[in-house]
Parts: sequence; C-alpha cells; structure tokens
Amino acid sequence: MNPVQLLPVAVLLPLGLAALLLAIAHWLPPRLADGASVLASLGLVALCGWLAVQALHGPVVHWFGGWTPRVSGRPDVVLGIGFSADPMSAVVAAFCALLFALSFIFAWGYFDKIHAHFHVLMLLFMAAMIGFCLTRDLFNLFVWFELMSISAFALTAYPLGRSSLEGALNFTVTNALASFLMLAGVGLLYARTGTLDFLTMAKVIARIAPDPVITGGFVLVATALLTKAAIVPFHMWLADAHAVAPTPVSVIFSGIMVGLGLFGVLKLTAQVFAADAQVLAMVHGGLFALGIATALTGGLMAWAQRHLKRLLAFSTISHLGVMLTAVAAVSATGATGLLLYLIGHGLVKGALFMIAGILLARRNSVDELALHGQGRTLWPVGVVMAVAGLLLGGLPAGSMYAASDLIHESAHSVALMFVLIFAASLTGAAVLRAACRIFIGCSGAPGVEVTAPTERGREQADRPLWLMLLPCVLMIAIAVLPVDAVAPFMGRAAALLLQPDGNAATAIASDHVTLGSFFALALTLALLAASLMRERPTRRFARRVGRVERLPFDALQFLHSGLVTDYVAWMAIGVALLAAFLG
Amino acid sequence: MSWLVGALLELTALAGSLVVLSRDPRRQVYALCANGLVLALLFFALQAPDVALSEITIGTVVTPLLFFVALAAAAMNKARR
Amino acid sequence: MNTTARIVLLVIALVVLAPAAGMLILAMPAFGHPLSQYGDVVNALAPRLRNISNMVAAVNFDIRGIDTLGEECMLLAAVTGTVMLLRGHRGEDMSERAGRVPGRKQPSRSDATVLLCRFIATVLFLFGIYMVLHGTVTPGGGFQGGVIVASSFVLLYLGESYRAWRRIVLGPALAALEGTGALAYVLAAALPLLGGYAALQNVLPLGTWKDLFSGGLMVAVNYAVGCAVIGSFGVLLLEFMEETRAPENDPVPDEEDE
Amino acid sequence: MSILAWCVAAWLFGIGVYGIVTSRHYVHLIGCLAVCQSATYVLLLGIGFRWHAGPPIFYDHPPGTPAVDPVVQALVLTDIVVSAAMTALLLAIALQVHKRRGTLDPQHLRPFRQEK
Repeated sequence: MNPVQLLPVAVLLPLGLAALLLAIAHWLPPRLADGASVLASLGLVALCGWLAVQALHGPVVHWFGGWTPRVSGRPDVVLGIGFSADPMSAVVAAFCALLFALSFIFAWGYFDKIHAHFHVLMLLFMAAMIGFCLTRDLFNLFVWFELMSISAFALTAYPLGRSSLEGALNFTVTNALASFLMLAGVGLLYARTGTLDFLTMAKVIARIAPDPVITGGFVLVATALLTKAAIVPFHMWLADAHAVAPTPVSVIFSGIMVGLGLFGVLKLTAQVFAADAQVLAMVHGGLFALGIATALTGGLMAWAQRHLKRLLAFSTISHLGVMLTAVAAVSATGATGLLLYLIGHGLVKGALFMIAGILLARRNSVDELALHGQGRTLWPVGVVMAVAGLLLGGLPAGSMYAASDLIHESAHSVALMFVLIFAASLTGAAVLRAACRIFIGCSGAPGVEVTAPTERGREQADRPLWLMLLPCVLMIAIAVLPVDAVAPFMGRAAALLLQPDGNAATAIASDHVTLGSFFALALTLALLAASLMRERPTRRFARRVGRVERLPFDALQFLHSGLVTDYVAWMAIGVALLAAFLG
Repeated sequence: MSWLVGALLELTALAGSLVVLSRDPRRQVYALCANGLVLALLFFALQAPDVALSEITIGTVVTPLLFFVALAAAAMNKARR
Repeated sequence: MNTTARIVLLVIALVVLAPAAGMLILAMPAFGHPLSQYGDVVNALAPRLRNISNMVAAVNFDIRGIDTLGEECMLLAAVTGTVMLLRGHRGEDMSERAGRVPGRKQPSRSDATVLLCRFIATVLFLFGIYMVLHGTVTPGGGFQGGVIVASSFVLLYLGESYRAWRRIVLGPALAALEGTGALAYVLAAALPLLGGYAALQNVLPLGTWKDLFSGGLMVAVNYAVGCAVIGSFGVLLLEFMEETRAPENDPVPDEEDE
Repeated sequence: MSILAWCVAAWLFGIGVYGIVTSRHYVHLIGCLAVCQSATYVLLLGIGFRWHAGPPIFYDHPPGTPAVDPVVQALVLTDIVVSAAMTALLLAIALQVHKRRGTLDPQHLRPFRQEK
C-alpha cells in the first residue's frame, strides 16, 4: 500500500459518503447512516494514524491532478494543490476522526427525525477538519475552514429551540465575518508572493520580509483563525454556540474544532512566516498576551456560571488561552505541549459535554442549582465527571498534565505561569462544584453564579444509559493513561512540524511527580472547598465583601451581552489590538 | 478604458453604502439588486466574464428573491400572531 | 451596550486601524500591474496541456479541482442546513395553496402573464443547460448554468398555480440530483487513484481545442457540478417558497416563554 | 487610480461592519454581511487585473494574447455561488427566530437570559 495514494482518501471518503447519504436520503433505512458514519470515522482514525507513522521519515505529499511543482517549469510557481501529511498534522487529523467516531456512537438513535441530514453535515464537517489539517495550500486551507464553519452553523441550529437559533445566528455572523477577513488575507498574501503553496510562499517571504502587505495578510488570516479559536476579544460567540448546540456537536466543537484554529496559527507561523521577524515578534508578544487574557477571562466566567454547558464552554475558552501561550512560543517544546494539550483537553471536555448530554436526556436540565442532588441515582456519571474535573484542575496524570508542564516551561515568568495555573484551577473547581451539587447534593450558598443566565432544555431520552456512558468512560480512560509510551513520537512529530527536515525532538519528562506538581490540584480543591462551604452572608460586613466580590464578575457578565452587534464591535477592537501589537 | 474601471469602482462603493444605509429591509432588497448589477458590470470591466455571469444570476436574481421570500414569510408570521 | 457605545468602540478601532490600513494600501502592488506569475503560467500552459479554451474552467475543474470540490460541499452543507431548518417543525407534508399577507393586493394572472412565463421559463431553462454544456469552452459553466436552470423553475411558480409548481418540481428528486452530482465529483477524484494516478488526474482523452468536449475529465466534472448546483438551488428555492404557503394547522411551537 | 480599488474594498468592508453594528433588523444585517463579502471580491479581482489584457478565455483570440489572472477569478466565482447558499442559511435561521420571538431586532435577541 502506498501512503501517497491513500492520502486523498482521508478527505474523499467522508465527502463521498456524505454525498451518497444525501442522494439516497429519501429512501434510506434508519440506522444505516449511523453505522456507516461510525465505520467511516473509525477507518479514518486508522488511516490518519498510519499516515502519521509513515510520515516520520519525511512528509507524505500528494499533488491533486498530478500538478506537481515541476509542471510549471518555474521555481516560484506551483500550479496545483498539494496535501502534505507531516506526523503532527496526521495525528491531529486522526484525533478529529476519533472524536467523531465517539460522538457518532453517543448520538446513536438520537437523530431519527430527519433523513440522515445530521450525518451528512457531520461527515462534511469531519472531512473539512481533516482537509484543514492536511493541506499545504493557503486557499485550500480557506476552503476547508469555510466548509467547517458552514456545517457547524447548520449543526448548531439543529435543535431549533429559541436559544440554539439565536446562538447559531451569533455564531454565523461572527464567523462569516472572520472568513471574509481570511479570504482578504489570502488575497493580500497572494498579491505579494504570487503563490498559494505554503513552502513556496515561505521562500518568497524569506526574501522580501518585512513587508506591510505580508504582515497585513498574516493579521487578517490570524484574526480569522483566532476567531474560530475563540481568543479574547473574538471569543464571545463560543459560549452561545457551544452551550446550545446538540450535545454530540458540542463535543466536536469544544473537543477539537476550536483547537484546530490554534493549530492553524501554529502551522502557518512555523511553515510560512518563520522568516518574517515582524510577524514572529507579534506572535511571541501579542498572541502570548492575548492567551493570558483569554485564560483568565474564560476561567472567571466559567466560575460564574450555573448552566453546565455554558460553564463548560467558558472553560474551553480558558484552556484555549493556555494553549495559545504554547503556540506563541513557536518552539518544539511549545508545539509538543499544544499537541498533547489539544488531545488531553479534547478528550476531557468531550466527555464532560457528553455528561451534560446525559443529564439533559435524563433530567431535562443542566442547571447545577436546579438539579441539586438529583443526580444521586446516576452516580457512575458523577464519578466520571469528578475525574474529568480533577483532570481539568491539574491532576498529575495523563496527557493534559504532561502538556501543561511543557506549556508552563515556555511561559515568560513565574507570575504568568501562576495565572495560567489559576485559570485552569478555576475551571476545574467550577466543574467539581457542579458535580458535587448535582451528584452528591452538597450545598454551600450559591455565590456569583446565582445570577448567571440559564434555561431548561431536553434531549431525546430513550437511549440506554450504557451507550451514552461508554464513550465518556473511554475518553477519560485514554486521557488518564500515562503518556510515556507515545511521548517520544509526539515530541518528534512536533519537532517535524517546525523543521520538516530536522532531527530534533522534544524530550518529555513525565515521571517526576514531585510535591510541586500537586500545586495546581491543591489550588483547585481549595477553590472547591471555598465555594461549597460558603454560607449565606448575614452580617453587614460579609454582605459588603460579597458585593465587592461580585463586581468584576458582573462587569464580565455585562460585557458578554449575547448581542451579536456587540460581538462585531469587539471584533473590530480585536483587529485593532493585533495591529497595535505591530507598533 | 481606465476611466470606466474607475467610475465603476466608485459606483460600487456608492451602491454598497446604499445597501447599508437603506434601513428599511424591503427597500434594502432593491438596493441589493442594484448592488449586484453594479458589481457584475465592474467584473465585466475587470475582464472577468465568468464571475460577472455568476454575480448577475446570484446577486440580482437569487439573493433578492430569497430576501423577498424571507420578508414575506416574516410578514405572514406576524399576521398570524 | 447601546448603539452609541458600540460606535465609540468602532471609532477607537478605526483610529488605530486607519494608519495601518493606509500603510498597507500604499505598499500594495499597483492596480493593473500584478506581481503574480501564477495566472500567466496557467494561461500559457493550460491550452496546450489540456486543449481547453476557458482558463477559469481549467483552474476550477482541473488545476485547483479539489478547491471546487470543497466549495461544492459547502453548497451541500448550506442547503442541507437550510432544508433541515425550514422543515424542522413544518414537517415533510406539502401544501397545495399559497399563503398571502393580509392587506396586500393579489392581482390575478392574465393569460399574457402565463404565456410569457411559460415562454421565458423554457428559454431560461434551455439557456442554463446550454451554459452548463459549454462551460469548458466559453464563459459560464456548471455553477452559473445550474443557478439559471434552477431559477427558471421559479417562473413556473409565477406563471402557473402554486399547485402546478408543487406537482412539477419534486423535492426528493432534486435532492437526489444534488447528492448524485456531488458523488460524481468525488468519484471523478477517487477513480484515478485506483489506476495508480493522482486524485483528479485528467485521464480521459482531451478532445480538440474549442470543441464542446474538450478538456477530458473537466467535462465530466463540469456536468457533475451542474447537476449538483441545479439540485441544490432547486431544493433551496423550493423550501423557501414553501415558507410562504398557506397556514393550515401550523405547528409552530410558541416556546416556553412570552 | 493605482490605489482606488484597494480603497474601495476597504471602504466596503468598513461600511458593512458599521451597518452590522448599528443594525436594527436581521434581514438588514444579512444584507450588510453581503456588502462586506463584496469587498473581498473587489479586492481579489483587483489583484488579478492587468491593464490592456483580455479575459482569460481563448475562444476569440488565440492563446498567448495577454490575459488577466484566471486564478483569482476561479476563487471568486465559486465563492459567489456558495455565498448565496450561505445567505439562505442565515435567512432560514432568522425566519425560525422570528417564528419563535416575533422580532428580528438583533438588539433584542440573545441566546440566554437571566433567570429571575
């Protein structure tokens, strides 16, 4: 079997299956779409994983239509579009497919009503993600980015409830604007470099940088990717969209879609703009600052939520901030950290959204205050949720922990490292708080979260519990596995993304669990204890303290107004910020 | 030729501004129609007949039609309420 | 935030961005003097290598064919999403009567209108098909022609009764056409792989220059796109028109609130 | 003249964003989005344009005559068709929102509300 010949199959298989399902949708027996989708995504996991291993000795490159760079007869002109699988890209693609497989299993029998439309959209969504990982052509990257967006818009609105429609509108308007910016950015880069191929463009940029058009193009493309990755101040759509999408879709959104935005930023910076000092300076400084701000904002907002899916959405924002600091380093260490964090966080967050889905199906709500103690009979779910919360909060095990070690290494100072740990602890503690309230019935007077927005919801309930719990347990199990076995491969893969012909590899030392590695976990548990032992303020002084404590949260809630017009104004400010970072 | 391209570019800017500034959605649809037509002319002038054809079918026929249908459906909803 | 606050934000952004944008605009290659050689190489090579006269079609369907497959799938996704949204609560059933907005006049159709609509619809339909067929030779192609064919269906609605339109234009058939077109494109990409070629490799005979069937695989891909676009836009217009049907026992859920 | 096209593109995008931010009707907002999108088309086609060159279709004139860049045209062409479908998607969502809320004012639509 020739890896070069099999590379395009990774995209053509899901696209073809989607088209086939659509063509015969009207006559399709139920369940067939479910089965075919699960099988296809499992096949893609195997294919992309295999490609990752094959690519260790050099990227696997496929030129569509046989238009190799040689056809043009000129050095800087590449006519065709190439797919290039380096190990890291292929691993990310395989992870996408894995999440889809698990999510299809979770959704088994969920979507009977409308002919296979859900499966068509999900398969297109998956193909877009895999294409996004594997392409080496800038406009082709835009195409997959846009396909990803469009299928995501439609999937968000799927439940047709009031909130999901309005969330989908916010999501669509902001992300459509982002994709226009990306198209403009691609245009600028094409105008200046005359090519769309990553490596050729990198060569031209090395020759002419620094150049205002190149930098402008990067800013526009990065804005689009950061919008998808929900980085402050482009992040506001995420909490609306992720909280209202059907659960199997939220799993994909939070698990990998947003992370792909960051992966895109890293890949472009490393492979295209590596020789542009101006761009690199902006990434090191500006994006790092945005990452810190995002981590903190997301953490605080997650802490102040009571609607579990909204809480998880803000926690995703926070962890994206942490990942962005790894991207900003543009180093092999940072890239390894990003890869491991992406996988670890994706698994944990996917499992948590599935738990929220189980609660929606069984208890018709995900409001931690309304569900007080109602989860006692669902205790296995509670156990999984507790482990997931601990992992978010820094339990020293599994890939997320190994990754945060690497990410903290590339933080600029101890203080900033502490901010990152604090933000992650806030999200972990918020999840644990919800778990304690729902599944044990622990109380503690509610704090800032009591005024947070919320609503009731419901999802199809006639699915067996084990079927919904199985993928969650699987994901958590993979997330807590020690990374020693795959660590050398991951380190090498990350190094190859930055230097395709290099020999370097990041060493991951995960065996030294010292007292210091429990710091994050201790902080998480302290926050949890503080929130569960809180008492209703009776004395005047306590009430005044409470009011002061609320202030920053109220300000943040006010800014996250839910109005798309506000979001667009903030996006304009964000682009201005990026421009200001350039000086 | 160059004056034609310049004039059409300015007309495009004007037509786009009109779309934004016509706040009444029904009137905006006509502005959108005009915008599509101007864009198509500009694309012809920029030597892009393929793009102009697709802009003319989409921009002046399909999109305005969708807008009109959407507005009519919304009006019918309102009447039903 | 209110509108004033948002405009203040916009102004701040503008103040920061204006100098940056100015610098960028001044550094752009001058209008009408492109730096890129990509297009020139395509213009020089494609007629020779592929016997094709429409370079845009060459780029769309051959050189950057996988892009177009992606765009095609975007169309699929957007249309599937729209159908799902509109049908969601309305269900699959179809209505026989058109609805109307109260208070708006509805002039009855004169014979001349009906005749004119029938005539124009036929001409438009044929023109669209012509455009699809000649996509690789002259301006036009699957995308533009497909949209024209689909919009000729709407004239049926205008000229005939709502019932006739419903009877002639069949939703499931159009959806099948849409899916089949996309599937054909994917197969055009995948089948060369079996023969050991690259995906989308132009393995068919290329024909002669300026001929209707010039361009090899491009012809097939162009037709596939045409089918898919006719199907997509047909379904789209159908479902939108259905929104204006007469309300019978409309099950719109007034949700929990208000 | 040499920068007019870029200025027009920037203006269209800017005024589109202004329209979105101040919009009071969702259908109007979707129209403004279309204006933003047309900015990208003007930019892209402007990039490929060349003075004194013909269209990249060698039917009436033989290959070798100067022609504008077909690549950007191909990029824009498909995007226009997709944009119509995307507009349809947006309008469909807006219609469903209108059925449930009875309003299309973006400044009154927010996904979650405070529980009182």
